[in-house]
This record gives sequence, structure tokens and C-alpha cells, in this order.
Amino acid sequence: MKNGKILLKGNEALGEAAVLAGCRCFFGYPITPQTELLEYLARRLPEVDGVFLQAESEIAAINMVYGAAGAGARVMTSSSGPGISLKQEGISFLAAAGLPCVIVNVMRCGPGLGGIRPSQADYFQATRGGGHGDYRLPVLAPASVQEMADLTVRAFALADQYRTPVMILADGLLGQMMEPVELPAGPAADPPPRPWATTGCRGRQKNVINTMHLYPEELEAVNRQLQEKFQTIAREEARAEKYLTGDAEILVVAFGIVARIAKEAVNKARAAGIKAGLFRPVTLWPFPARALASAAAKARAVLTVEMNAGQMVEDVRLTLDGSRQVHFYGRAGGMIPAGQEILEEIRRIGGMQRGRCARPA
Amino acid sequence: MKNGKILLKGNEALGEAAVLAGCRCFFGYPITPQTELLEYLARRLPEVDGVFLQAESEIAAINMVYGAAGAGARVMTSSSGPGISLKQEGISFLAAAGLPCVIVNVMRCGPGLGGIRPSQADYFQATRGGGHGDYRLPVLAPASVQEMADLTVRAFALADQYRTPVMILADGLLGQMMEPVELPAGPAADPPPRPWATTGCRGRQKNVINTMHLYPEELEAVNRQLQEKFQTIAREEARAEKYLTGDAEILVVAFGIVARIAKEAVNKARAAGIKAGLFRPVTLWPFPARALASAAAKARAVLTVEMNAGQMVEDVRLTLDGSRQVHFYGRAGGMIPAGQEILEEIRRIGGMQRGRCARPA
Amino acid sequence: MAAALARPEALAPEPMHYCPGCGHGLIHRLTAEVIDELWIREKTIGVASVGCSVFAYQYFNLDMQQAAHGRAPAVATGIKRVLPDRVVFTYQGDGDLASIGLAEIVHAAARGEKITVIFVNNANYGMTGGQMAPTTLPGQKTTSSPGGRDVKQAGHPLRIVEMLATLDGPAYLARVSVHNPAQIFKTKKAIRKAFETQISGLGFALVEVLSPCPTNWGLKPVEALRWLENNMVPYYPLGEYRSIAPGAAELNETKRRTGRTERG
Amino acid sequence: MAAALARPEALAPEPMHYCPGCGHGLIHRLTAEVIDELWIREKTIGVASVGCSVFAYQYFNLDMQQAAHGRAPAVATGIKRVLPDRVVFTYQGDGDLASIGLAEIVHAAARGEKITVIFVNNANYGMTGGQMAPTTLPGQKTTSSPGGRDVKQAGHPLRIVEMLATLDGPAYLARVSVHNPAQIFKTKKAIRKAFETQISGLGFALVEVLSPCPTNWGLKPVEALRWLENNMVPYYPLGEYRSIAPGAAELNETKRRTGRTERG
Amino acid sequence: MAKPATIEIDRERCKGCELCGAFCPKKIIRPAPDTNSFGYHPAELFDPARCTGCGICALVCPDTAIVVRKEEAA
Amino acid sequence: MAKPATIEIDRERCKGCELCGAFCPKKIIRPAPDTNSFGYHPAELFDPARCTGCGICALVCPDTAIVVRKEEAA
Amino acid sequence: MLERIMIAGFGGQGVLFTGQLLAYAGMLEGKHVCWVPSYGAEMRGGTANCVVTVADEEICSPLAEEPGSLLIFNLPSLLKFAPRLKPGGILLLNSSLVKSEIKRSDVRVYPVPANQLAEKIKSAQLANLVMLGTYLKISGLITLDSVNKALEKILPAHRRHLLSYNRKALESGMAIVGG
Amino acid sequence: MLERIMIAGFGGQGVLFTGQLLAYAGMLEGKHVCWVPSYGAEMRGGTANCVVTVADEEICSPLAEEPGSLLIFNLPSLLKFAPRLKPGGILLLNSSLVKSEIKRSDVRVYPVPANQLAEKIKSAQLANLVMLGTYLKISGLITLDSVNKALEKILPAHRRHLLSYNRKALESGMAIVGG
Ligand SMILES: Cc1ncc(C[n+]2csc(CCOP(=O)(O)OP(=O)(O)O)c2C)c(N)n1
Ligand SMILES: Cc1ncc(C[n+]2csc(CCOP(=O)(O)OP(=O)(O)O)c2C)c(N)n1
Ligand code: SF4
Ligand code: SF4
Ligand code: SF4
Ligand code: SF4
Ligand code: SF4
Ligand code: SF4
Ligand SMILES: [Mg+2]
Ligand SMILES: [Mg+2]
Repeated sequence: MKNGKILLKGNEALGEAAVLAGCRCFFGYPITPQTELLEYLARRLPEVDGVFLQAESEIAAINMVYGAAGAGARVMTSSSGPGISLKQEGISFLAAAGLPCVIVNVMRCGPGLGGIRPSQADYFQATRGGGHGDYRLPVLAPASVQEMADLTVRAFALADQYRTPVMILADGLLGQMMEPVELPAGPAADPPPRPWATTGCRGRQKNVINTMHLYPEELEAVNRQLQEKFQTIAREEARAEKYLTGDAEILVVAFGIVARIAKEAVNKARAAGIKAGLFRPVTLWPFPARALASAAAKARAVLTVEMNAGQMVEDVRLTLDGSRQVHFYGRAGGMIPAGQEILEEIRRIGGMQRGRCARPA
Repeated sequence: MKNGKILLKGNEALGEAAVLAGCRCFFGYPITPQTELLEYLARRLPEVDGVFLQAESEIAAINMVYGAAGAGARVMTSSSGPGISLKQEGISFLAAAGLPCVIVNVMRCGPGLGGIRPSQADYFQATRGGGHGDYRLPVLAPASVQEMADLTVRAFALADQYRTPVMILADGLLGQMMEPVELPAGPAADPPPRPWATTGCRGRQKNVINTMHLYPEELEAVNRQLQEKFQTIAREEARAEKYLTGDAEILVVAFGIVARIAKEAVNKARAAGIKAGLFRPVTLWPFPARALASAAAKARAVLTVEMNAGQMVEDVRLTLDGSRQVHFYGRAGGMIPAGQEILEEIRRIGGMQRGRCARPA
Repeated sequence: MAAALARPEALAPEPMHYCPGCGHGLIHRLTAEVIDELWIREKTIGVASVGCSVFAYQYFNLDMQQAAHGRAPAVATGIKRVLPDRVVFTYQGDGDLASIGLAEIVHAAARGEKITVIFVNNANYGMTGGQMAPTTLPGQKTTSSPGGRDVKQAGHPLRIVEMLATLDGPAYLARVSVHNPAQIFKTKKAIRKAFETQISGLGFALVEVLSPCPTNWGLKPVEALRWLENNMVPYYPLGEYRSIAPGAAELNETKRRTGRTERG
Repeated sequence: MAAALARPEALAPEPMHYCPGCGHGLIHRLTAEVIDELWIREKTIGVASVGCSVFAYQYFNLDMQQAAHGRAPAVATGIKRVLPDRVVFTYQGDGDLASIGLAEIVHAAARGEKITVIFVNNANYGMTGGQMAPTTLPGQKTTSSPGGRDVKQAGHPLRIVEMLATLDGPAYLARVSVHNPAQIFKTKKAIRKAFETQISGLGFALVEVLSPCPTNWGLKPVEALRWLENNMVPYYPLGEYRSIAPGAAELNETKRRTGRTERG
Repeated sequence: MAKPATIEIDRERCKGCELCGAFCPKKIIRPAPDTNSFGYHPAELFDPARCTGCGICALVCPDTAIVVRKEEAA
Repeated sequence: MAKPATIEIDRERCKGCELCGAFCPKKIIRPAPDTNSFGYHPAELFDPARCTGCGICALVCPDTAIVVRKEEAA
Repeated sequence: MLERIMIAGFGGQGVLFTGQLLAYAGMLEGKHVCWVPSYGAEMRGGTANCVVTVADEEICSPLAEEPGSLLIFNLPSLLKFAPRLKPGGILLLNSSLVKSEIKRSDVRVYPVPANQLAEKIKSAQLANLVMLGTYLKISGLITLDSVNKALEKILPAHRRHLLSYNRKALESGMAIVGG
Repeated sequence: MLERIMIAGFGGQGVLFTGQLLAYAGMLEGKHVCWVPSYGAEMRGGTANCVVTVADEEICSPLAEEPGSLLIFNLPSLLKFAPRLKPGGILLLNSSLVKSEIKRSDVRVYPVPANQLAEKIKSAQLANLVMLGTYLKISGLITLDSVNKALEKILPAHRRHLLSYNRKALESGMAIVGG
């Protein structure tokens, strides 16, 4: 390990990385297990003359983000489960208006009030648009405290490059745990020029941030432009980590913290003579479909492991399109899949006949 | 046509059917293009000693639904686009608590404020859970004013049978248009007994409506029960309409009002000697996968047509799992796919080589 | 010897999870005592909110619903509209009621919704670890106002009872405190009035209870009560802000409804 | 001859879509005139809300954002916090501000957010076809209160300015009307004060403008003004409810900020 | 010193709300018999000689359809 | 007529907040030296003879850990 | 038989009502019918239109990509919709309000001085029914009788006293068609 | 080398801090480390625990299905976690507070009278560091020196004056291990 590392909670690393990435503006509302992020920025942002404001609600926070992003700021908000659900109207507006910003979901268990332990059950919401209308937003899934920092810097860069809200989809475990982090240098503190921002129209035509288009021809054109942007992002920005996939006969697919537990299981499987490998999507949207297809090239079967009832597995199935058996193993409610459980699944699948493949009903 | 029909707007037919189905309780907030439903019930419910309350917001409305459903009432709310996004936290709570109720989304165009013309771009939100956590809810997609009424009755029955919120996913065109309707008789006005409802604990143990479970073992068990319920619904309640699918070489898949336009295109294709057929999911969740697989048995290619950028097409692909070419044609922003456009797509696909099949990137 | 001052029936026997010296446990008990004394336990539905007192659904020995954060007044409205002859109350913290749930409480009050609201103001978000609430005092340090609440940035605290008193809807509004035995008696009296207001059909009733959060205030329980008295009470004056006295008709109604005894 | 009373520069030249006799067009123009007169057009950012006036983003000839229904104060907060030396205003209807957006306006006011709010109260939801608003008068018929607003069911109308006047945050609060030329002058004066309050750094300012909606009231424009005068004005008393006079420092500030002229 | 003054009404902007006519102290504005291209009967000044240029009509016009023209004071 | 009275403290419910002791007019309650199974030092009545049964300790106890016992009046 | 009729004009000219009346009458005759109003981009005081489909068979699409008939009440609607009329289709024009020349020669154009005729009966408000009368006569789609029955059903209570004027307007519209 | 240590007790006994200290010291030695606190079901005033992983290689799972060492500060934690200890693992017990018998014979049990030792130094508040000291000595995982350095870094300012007591507590914990 190199020097210059500090021991931070995932939530704190994310907060500090945001500051290093030039974020000078945060609007949020407390909710476990993301509160340390808000508290960190409550201390930190005033030190850099930034704006920290605890909003009266998640809805107010996301709409403050809209205003601030529209006014040209690098801005972030964060929440979890119920709070993210409340932000869905706002997220749809941000995506429609093409406003760069970063939205953090440190996932807890649902549905409803649920529990505050880690979960990955907001995958659908994040990747399919929990809000109304056709939109997508880049979703980054860190798997370590280091990535909580690195992907935050990346999130701000993506937001700026594509004029889009970007979501960081972490979970309570990542948020609460501490690991050594090497803090990223981050891009220049100044965001790129935003000629479209509403900053007062001195010396230019007026700017408008708006999502309403009553004429269908106009709104269809807006939607088409959005879809083109999404296609560009889908083509350019998919990222994944591959581990021992070259010769893998059983390919485990997992994201976030679960991927690390799965890696341990893969190691144990290899030790036991099973050719297992791990594929970890780092971007959940765009889903790294091409990389997965190539990682699965030698695989007899694929095992998706998630802390939910089966969500990313749909993207795995869509990607492999019937070409591979796709199995699923999940835990819910804050129960974390144990390495031993995953290993047993790998064993079970390894011993399976080709025909006995679980398909969606 | 039989006698006893009356000419109603889709929104009104839905409202009257709700009353006939024993719904005596509505909480809503105005939004185009569903407002006639609210206005209809503002007049109608007092006539049957029902509760009509215009809430201060969509969020208040969905939480009033929670309270009323928990207290044992047959209850409904309705909205569109942005308003449905605001209800997502509440919907997650309702699903988690297993509270029967009906939620109507008369879709308009997004994302953002968008426009008020018809759209189908809330399919993902409806079928994948726009709210947080693992949950599903039955989603019914009417295609005529008659079905606006019939599926409303069905929605209340499903809600009661499975103790679940049920969504009716209509669109602005269905809501605004008038057709002759034969009003359904509906089930008995009294809902089935609700021994779990919080009505005061006289003569029994206390009842609790709750979605919080801090112990992960407990929350996992709750989630498992929910998933079992969803699996039962998936097994038992999928519904679809098939039209000329027996020998169809090109199978068009469309839901709601688009399916009717597609039917016209299928008729024209048949007239032109192309063996086209139509598959219309009536339940969007559960998606009628088995029925689709059988309807596509003879098909060389499948064409999904939607008023969005491609959402249900994912379920079509998941169902056919690589066994058929799946094409997509969509319009957005309130533009409605014309029969002529669909016909041309059918023609184009009909003339295509097997290999030139569009796959997700 | 007979047990006096025993646990009320409307309070479940299990121990509560609150911190030592927390006001919630006490306010739970007072509410439960009032419910017992009015003999309405079997016709009452309580609505727990999200905050340290989320477990109120467990601690009150009567039908309960657990509402989303801030939405208890909407949930209570849904219940009361459907079951107008039952007694419905919400139990809400200051983050829940005054921050995220502000629209819901104001509109329930403006509608004159016939519910009773127990509003526990402990000047911070207890459950999430002591962040600033709309009720946090100027200069008060919290985890999200580490330098003390700066009114220039974070604004001035909300006085909910005073604000609701500008509406036509509420029938009973009071602010009380639990910092000593005499005030605890007054608190119970106010809670009783707030339930009677509902039962007699007069309208919306809310009692704001100033309550200690020793843990997040970083004080011992006894010190916390002193801090409350010296800092919160001056900022949040105690007293009744609205009290529509029941007429003869309403008194009869109260009798009729509570008289239908459950225990006797 | 020279044109007097011509279209202000801050108002775009295109025709507006409002119904004949609607108050929005007039209030737009008054706001634009004030912006011109203070020479702040090029440093002002407006926030349009959702209601008939959603197109304000088109009609004001200056930088504009269009906010989600009810959330304009939050959006304005976001802008103002990032650009504290700009002038930020919201333009909101009564459904937008007093119903769905109540929490946002109260908290912006409580924070003393330095923004100006133009609040157009036309006693109904105009855009969606005339449903009841929180400001709809008792007995007033709307499409969602077809028998007239029944205060027993739907509660009493909210008086927003009075409610906000209980807070410490606001620096200027007034209610005005546009039912005749004299009142129109007063309206413009109040709007001017509300902008000056912001510019001089005093804090939150809100002007409630009683405004006709002839279409949904089912009245001719001239009748609508009469109805407004006879029915709304008595229920919603006109006047200034809070006016913190700027001190010398603030006046200097105003001069400095508006003096940096754009046209001259 | 009486100043010659008049008003100009933009017929296409006018929506025929009749507010100008109602508040004009001289009562010299009325709806035109014909319609503009939106189907409205626009306001017309039927007795221009009596116009004082007081500007009340322009003040009350919701659609900024009226411009008052006055000769400048010296 | 002085009534014999005493209080019972439920050691396992008690969280050692010391409010009872602070408000007891007779100052006869203090924290026990040992802990209960939750690690708290529960309250203990160290001079029962002086207890008047006034009930203030039970009134202020947030955890309903105190029951007052009095002999019934005849 | 499947006929799609588009009716278009300013808001306030009764175009939506006219369409509903036609649809209702069709229903009374046991036909399949469908009525779709314009909604969306049109602003208050702007244009309004609706599409009525009347058919013997099931109606698939409720829309009219190529309407078979057009009832036009103002100039903007004429410019917008005339090009979409099916070749051979019927174009009824309220000639009291729309003076423009029709460029298409492949459609049947019928100018109706509907406002004048309506004013003779009572007021210009009845012009829509005059137009409908003419259309009934030309198209033969629905009988006057059915439309009269429909009128009784859907005329709101506060306009019930105008029933006889409505009938007269319909008849006066029919009367102008030769034969 | 990869070692997983679980530290468990009541809230307020410093178990989370002890874990952070260990992790920080591991980091200073250039090792891979990871610290995971319990959070969730535990209520205020309830139990608290954390898992520290110290390794030479990359740490995959941050959790401890089978911890190699246990530092136990109260009875509920003993009952809950002792069964999960790896065979051959180390079980340190604050014997001042936990009197129970250990049923497992396949683990190495070390009772530490930590409160007594801590009180001798200054107060029972230091019991956690006494335990840690003993653990350092037994396990040899991390040097005292690294822990002392870590202490300087992470002790909050308002407890900085206690640094020497903390050090004494660590040493006193080490001292009880024979040899
Ligand atoms: C929508 C939503 N946002 C945030 C939270 C997190 N949360 C739980 S309790 C709470 C604050 C509670 O504070 P208060 O109402 O004052 O109650 P207290 O704990 O102080 O009694 C918050 C923000 C949540 N559960 N749901
Ligand atoms: C979240 C959401 N809910 C509802 C609507 C629908 N809606 C649009 S405008 C409006 C009411 C506007 O009323 P008001 O604010 O009084 O403005 P007015 O039109 O009367 O000027 C509503 C409910 C919406 N666009 N978004
Ligand atoms: S944190 Fe505060 S409010 Fe919550 S239980 Fe502890 S003392 Fe009570
Ligand atoms: S509906 Fe009312 S508020 Fe809306 S434009 Fe027309 S008159 Fe104005
Ligand atoms: S300027 Fe005055 S007098 Fe002249 S038309 Fe206008 S209102 Fe009348
Ligand atoms: S006030 Fe304006 S819009 Fe109204 S009639 Fe007069 S000129 Fe026309
Ligand atoms: S009953 Fe009264 S005197 Fe006895 S211990 Fe309690 S407070 Fe003290
Ligand atoms: S007040 Fe209750 S909890 Fe507190 S020390 Fe006394 S008995 Fe124990
Ligand atoms: Mg609180
Ligand atoms: Mg309004």
C-alpha cells in the first residue's frame, strides 16, 4: 500500500471527493445510512466557501439542485430509499432539462420504511427511471471506499460532459465502512463553461431552463435528442471489472459490495478446482453488455448474485439473450449473501445439466 | 350493439365503474389529462355517501389512501406523469404493507413537465417499481372506454384478493375519448372482510399496519412473503388479447390504445397478403409471457410498437429470450404512431433477411 | 398494598428502546393514560410517524398505523374520513411534522380534520443522530449545524402552534413541556383536552410538547430538562393558543362516545 | 407623438395565451415594468411555476427557469444560494404555492431566503380547468366542489400572508389586488417594494395579488373584477403585513446594485 | 395646456375583454363589430377626440394591446 | 392519617436516567452501584421509610419503571 | 361502413358538442362510435377539434389520419386539416366565417352560410347545428331523428329550453341541400 | 495473512473506536485494512460491534462470517458471537463484566480483567484499550508502536490530553500476557 492514504468511511470519502471534484453546493436531508455524507459536507463546504443547505425535505433538496444546476453550479444531493423515491419527479425534470448534477443513493432495505441495513433493491428504480417519461441517467456502482471517491469524481465529469444527472448507487455497508483511501486529484475546480445557465442575461439572449413542450412535434424532437444522448452514453461509457473471466465456465455477475464477497467465493471455487470468474458492472446504466457477452464467452452458466429479489439479472438475461443459462441468487432485507452461500451456488450450478436452467416464468 | 350503453369519456367510465365496484373513497389532486375522473367523483361519491377529498398534493393523496385502505376502505387515487412520480414513496409503502387500493395513471408525456398529450412512457415506472425496494404491483392496460370500466372492476377485485395496490395504466387519449360503454355490474358493494384493518381493537388483539422491520431476518421473511405473492400473481393473473396470431409470421405487440391502431395496420397487412397478427398484453405486470411465447410460435419476427422510446420491448425480449427477432417502433412526445407507419414497419420487417435483426446494443 | 400509578392499559408492557431520560417514553405514557381515562382504547387508531418514536406502533396497545415520514396527518385523514366515529391521533416529531411534513399538518389543520396531534418538539432530528430541525434554536449546535444554527443561513426556527393559530380550522392548540412534575401534569391535561376536542366533534387539535433529547443534546437527562427550561421555553412560550370550549351539544357527544365503555 | 406606457423591455413582445381579461397578463406586465424601472433585467432570474402562468418563462424577457409544480421557492433557493448577487423571483399561482407547494414557501420564508415571490391568488386552479384551491372561498363553486366549497368537508381557505407573518424570516409581506386602476397602481408599488427588499439584502418578500379568472369563474372580465372586489377582498384583507424598512446600509446597497445600470 | 393624445389598439393582440372600455373615464372605447383572426371582437376607440391620454385603458389592459401616444411636453 | 407507602423499581426496565431521584421531594432515590443486564445503574430507594408515596418519581419516570404502592384509604 | 368525421373551429363554437351529438346519435342507431377531442397544445381561446368515427364494424383506431369528412368553422382549421381530407371526401365550410378558396379539386366542397342561417333562427350560437344538419343530409350517415333523440339526452338542463331552436337549426341546415 | 477481528459490547464501551484504532494502525503498517461497524437493528443504548480485517493481500469481503478473533465486552455479545468464532480462534473476554463460562473448547480463551486494570490507570472508560493491548500481544498482528501512532492521529482534540492514559492502558493490557 502506498502512503498518502487516509482511513475514511465510504460516506465521508464520497463527500471529500465531491469537494475535490469542484462540487461547491449540496442540498440534502438526513436519512440513514447516508447521513454522514450530509454531516461531512455541513462541516466541509463552508471551509471552501461552498453552499451547504439542509433542505426541508428530499423534494425541496432535489428542486434546489435543479435551481442551482440551472444557475451553473456543480451540485450534489444524497439520500436513501424512501427519500430517493420522493426525488423521482425532480430527477425526471433534471434529466429532461439536461442539468448536470450528482445524486447519491446509499441504498437501504425496502419496500416501505423497511430497514436501514444495506440493500441493492433500488437497481430497477435507478436504471429504468423511477420517474415518469423516457429518460435514463448514468448509474455508477462503487465496490470499495476508494471507489466511493473515484466514482464520485467520475460522476461529476460525466454530468458535465453529457449535461445529465448522474447517480451513484452505493449501499449502507459501503457508506458506513472504513477503508484506506487515496484521494483523487479531481479535475479543475472550475466546471466547464455553461453558456446555457441562467445567470442573468447581460450581453446575451435570455436563457431558459424548461421541460415543458406542449407541441407534440417539438416534444418528440426533444425526446429524440435525449435518446441520442443516451445512445452515445450507452456506447461510450459502459464500464466493468473482469476477474478470471478468460477461461471461466461459471461466471458470477455481481455489483457493488456483493461483487467483493463474490470474488472471495470465486477464489474459493478456483481453489476447489472449479473454473469460476467474476464480472462486475461498474456502470449499471449503461449496462456493460458487450463486455459481459465477451466475459461469458466460455461460460456454461451465469450466476447473478444481488441483495434483492432479482433485478440486475434482467439486464444479464437481456444481454445474453438466451445464449447462456442465467441463474440468480439473492438475499433481502439487509441480509448479506455470504461467500459460503455463493460458493455453494457455484458448486450447485457447476454440477447441473445444461437443460435444467432457470428461466423467467 | 346492445342497448343499455351510454356514451362516456374514458375518465368518466373509470370513475363510474369504481363506484359500481364498491369504491366509496377517493383522494386525488388535479392534473391533465386525468382531471375529469376527479371531477366526476367529486359529484358522484357524495351521492352514494362516499368520501371525496381533494388532497393538497399527490403525496398527501397517496398517504390518505394508505390510511383509508388500512382502515378497511375500498379506495382509489389517480394522477398522471409528475404526480405519479410523487406517489412513488407511498406506492412502495402500500405494496410493503399489503394494502388493497387502486392507483390510476392516465399517462401524459414526459420527462419533466413534458406535455399533456398521450404517452406510454411510464411503463418502466409502473412495471419495475418506480419506488424503492423489491415490489411489484399488478398493472392493467385498458384499450377502450369499455375496458376503462371493466378493468377498473377487475383492479378492485385483484387488490382485494391479493392485498395489493393495483395500477390502471391508461393514457390521455383513452381518458379523453368517448365510446359507448356497458357499465359492469361489479362485485358486491361490500369489500370482503378485512380482519387486519385498523378499525379499533374492540374484542380482539390490536392490529398494526406497518412496513418497518429493523431486524434483517424479519425483513427478509417479509420480503420473501411478498415475493411469493408476486409469484402467485405472475402465475395466475397474466392476461392478453390475441388477434390472428395462429399463423402470424409477423407478430405485432402493443398495449393500450396503440394496440387498436396496430390492429388496423394488421388488418391492412392481411389485406395486402402479409400474415400479420397482434398480441396485446392486458396485464403489463404480470407480463403475459407464456401467452406471448405461444402467440409468437409461428412468427419470423416480432414488432413492438409503443408510444415511448422502447420500454415494453424489454419484456418482449426477455420473454422470447433470443428466439425471435424483436423490432421496435415508437413515437414520443404526444405523437401517436399512425396505422400507416405501423403497416410500413410490418412491410419492412416482412421483407427483411433473418440476419438483419435489431438487438439491444 | 394496591398499585397506584401503574402502567396504563393503552401502553404495551414491553420496555421501550428510548435513551435514558428521553421525553418520548413519558409522553407515550401520558397519552396512554388519557386514552384509558377516556375509555377510548378500543375505538382509537394511532398513527406513528418516522423518528425515534417510530416504534409507537408497538408501544401503544391499540390499533396503529405506521406512516411515511411527515405524512401522518394525511394517513390520519384517510382513517378518520373512513371511520368518522373512531378516535384518530398522530404522534409526530418536530422533523417529521415541521420539516418534511409541513404541508400535510397545515392542510389537515386548515381542513379542521377531526384528529388529535401529539407533536413532540425536541429541537432536533433524534433518530438520525441529531441534525438540525426547523425547531432547532438559533446558535444550537447539531451535527448538521456544527457551528451552531446560523439564522442567516439556516433561517429562524418555526413556531408551529403560532403558525397554525392563524388558521380557521383548528379547535385546540397548546404548547406544553415536560421539564418538571407540574408541567407534566399540565401536559397531560392538554393532551386530554386535545382528545376531548376530537371526541366532541369540535375539530382539529394539536399539542406541542417540548421534550428532552439528552443523547443528541450531549447532556445528562437532568441537565437536559434544565436546558429545555432555560432555552426552549423562552423561545417557545407555553400555553393554550386556541381553545374552542365545547358547547352543551358537544359535551353530550363526548359523554355518549366515551360512555360506551369498554372496560366497565 | 411618443409612445407612453409602451411594453416594458422585460416583457417579451409575443402575445400571451391567457384568456380575455385574465389577471396574469397584467401582473406580468407590472412585474416587468418594475424590473425595467429598477434596471435589473440583465441580472434577474425568474422562476415560472406550474399553472396558467407556466409560460411566464416565455413571456419574461430575461433568464428564466421553469419549476416543478409547487417547488418554485426551492428552485429559487438553489439559484439564489449559488448567485447571491443576482435578483431571483418566483411567479406562482395559489394552487402551486398554497396547496402542493406549501412546505416550500413556508420554509423559504422561514429561512429568510432573499427572493421575491409574486403570488397570484385567483381562488382556483385555472390551468386544469377550475378546481378548488386552498384559497377558494367558502361556498364558491368549482369543478371539484360542484356544490360550493363546504368548509365542513374541505376546510377553510388559507390566508397565506397572515400565516407567513407569524414567521421571523420574511421582510416584506403584502396583499394587493388588481380590480381597478387605483389598486393596480398599489400592486405595482408593492411589487416594487418586494424587489427592493431583496436587492437591499433585507430578506424574503412576497406579494399576494388577488386576480380574476373570468373563465373558470364563469363571468365576463368586467363582472369578474366586481366579484373579486365584493367577495375576495373582504375575505383576504388588503395591505402590508410586514415591511422592514431598509436602513441606510440597505439603501446604499440597493443603489449600488441597481445603479450598475444595464441600459444607460 | 391640453395635449393632443390618442391611443393605438393592436387589434390582433386584443382579446376583447372590454376592461379598457369599462375603466376609460370618457367611455370612448367599445368592442368592434367585426372579429380579429382569433375570433375576438377587438376594442375600438370610437370618439378619439375626447381621449385625454390618461392611460387608464393601457394600465388595465391585460394583454398590453394599447399604446398611448402623447405629444411630448416641451 | 399517615399511610404506609413505598415504591417498586423495575431494575431491568430502569435506564438509570436519575430523573426520579432528581425530582423526589425526599431525595431518597439514587443510582445503584451495580448494573442491570443492559449495563445501566438502576435507581434504588435507599431510605424507604421516608417515602410518602407522593408518586412524583413514577410521574417523571420516562420508562414506567416505578410503581407506587399505598395502603388503600378505608 | 366506417366513416371518420373531423369537426374543427375556435373554442366556443360548439365543435366538441357537435361531435358528441353525432356520436351519440350513431350509438342510438346501434352503430359503433367513437369521439376523440383535441387536447394538448391548443390554448385557451385557441382552436378546438374532434374526430368522430361511426361504423358498422368494430372501430380499431379512434384517430383520423385521413378523415372522410371535414366540418370547418374557421380559417386556421381549414388550412391545417383540408390537406388531410381523403380524396373524394366531404368538406363542409361555414362560409359565413371562412372566405378562403379551396385549392383541392378532388374533394366535395359545400359552403354553408351557417352563421347567417343561425342568426335567422335565434343566434350565431346555433351555427354548429346548421352545419350538422347540412352534413346529415349530404352524407346520409345518421338520420335526423336519431340526432334529435340524442339532443334530448345530452343537452344540459340549463339549455333544455333551447331544444326547439336546436331542431330548427338542424332542419335549416338540411334544407339548403338541393333535392 | 488475512485476519478478521470482531469487537462487540454495549454502546459507550468504545468498541467502534477500538476497531478504528486497530484498522488505522494496520494501515500505517502498509497493510490492507477494512472496518465495518454494526448498524441497523441495534437500538440506542443497545449493543454495538465492528469487524476489522487486516491483511497483506487485497481484502475481498469486508464481513466476517467466521471471525478469527473476538474481543467481547458484554454477555449478549458473547452469546451471540462466540459460536461464530473460527476453530482455533482467539476469544478475549472482559472478565470484569462477563462472568459466563465458555462452552467451546476449540478456541483460545483469554479472560482480561479490563475494567479493574483500567480503573487502576484512570477509569473504566479505558477498558477497551486494555483489551486491545492484550490482543496485540497475543496476536502479534500489529505493533504497539503503530497503535500508538494511530492513537495520535485519530484521538479527537478534546480527548488529546488523555493520550498518556491511553498508552498506559494499552501497555497494561499487554503486560498481563505471560512471557
Ligand atoms: C422520506 C424520509 N426521509 C428521511 C428519513 C430519515 N429520518 C428518519 S427519522 C428522521 C427525523 C426524525 O426527527 P423527528 O421527527 O424530530 O423525530 P425525533 O427522532 O427527534 O423524535 C429522518 C429524517 C426517512 N425515514 N424517510
Ligand atoms: C405534480 C403536479 N401535479 C399536478 C399538476 C397539474 N397542474 C397543473 S397547473 C395546476 C394548478 C394550477 O393552479 P394555480 O397554481 O392556482 O395556477 P392558475 O392556473 O390558477 O394560475 C395543476 C394542479 C402538475 N403539473 N404537476
Ligand atoms: S435520540 Fe433523543 S429523541 Fe431519540 S430516543 Fe434518544 S433521547 Fe430520545
Ligand atoms: S383559466 Fe383563468 S387563470 Fe387561466 S388564463 Fe384563463 S382566466 Fe387566466
Ligand atoms: S387614454 Fe384615457 S381617455 Fe383615452 S381611451 Fe384610454 S382611458 Fe380613455
Ligand atoms: S383591455 Fe386590452 S385586451 Fe381588453 S379589450 Fe381592451 S385592448 Fe382589448
Ligand atoms: S413516591 Fe415520592 S417520596 Fe416516595 S420515592 Fe417517589 S418521589 Fe420520593
Ligand atoms: S426515572 Fe425511571 S428510568 Fe430513570 S432512573 Fe428513575 S426509575 Fe430508572
Ligand atoms: Mg425531533
Ligand atoms: Mg390559481
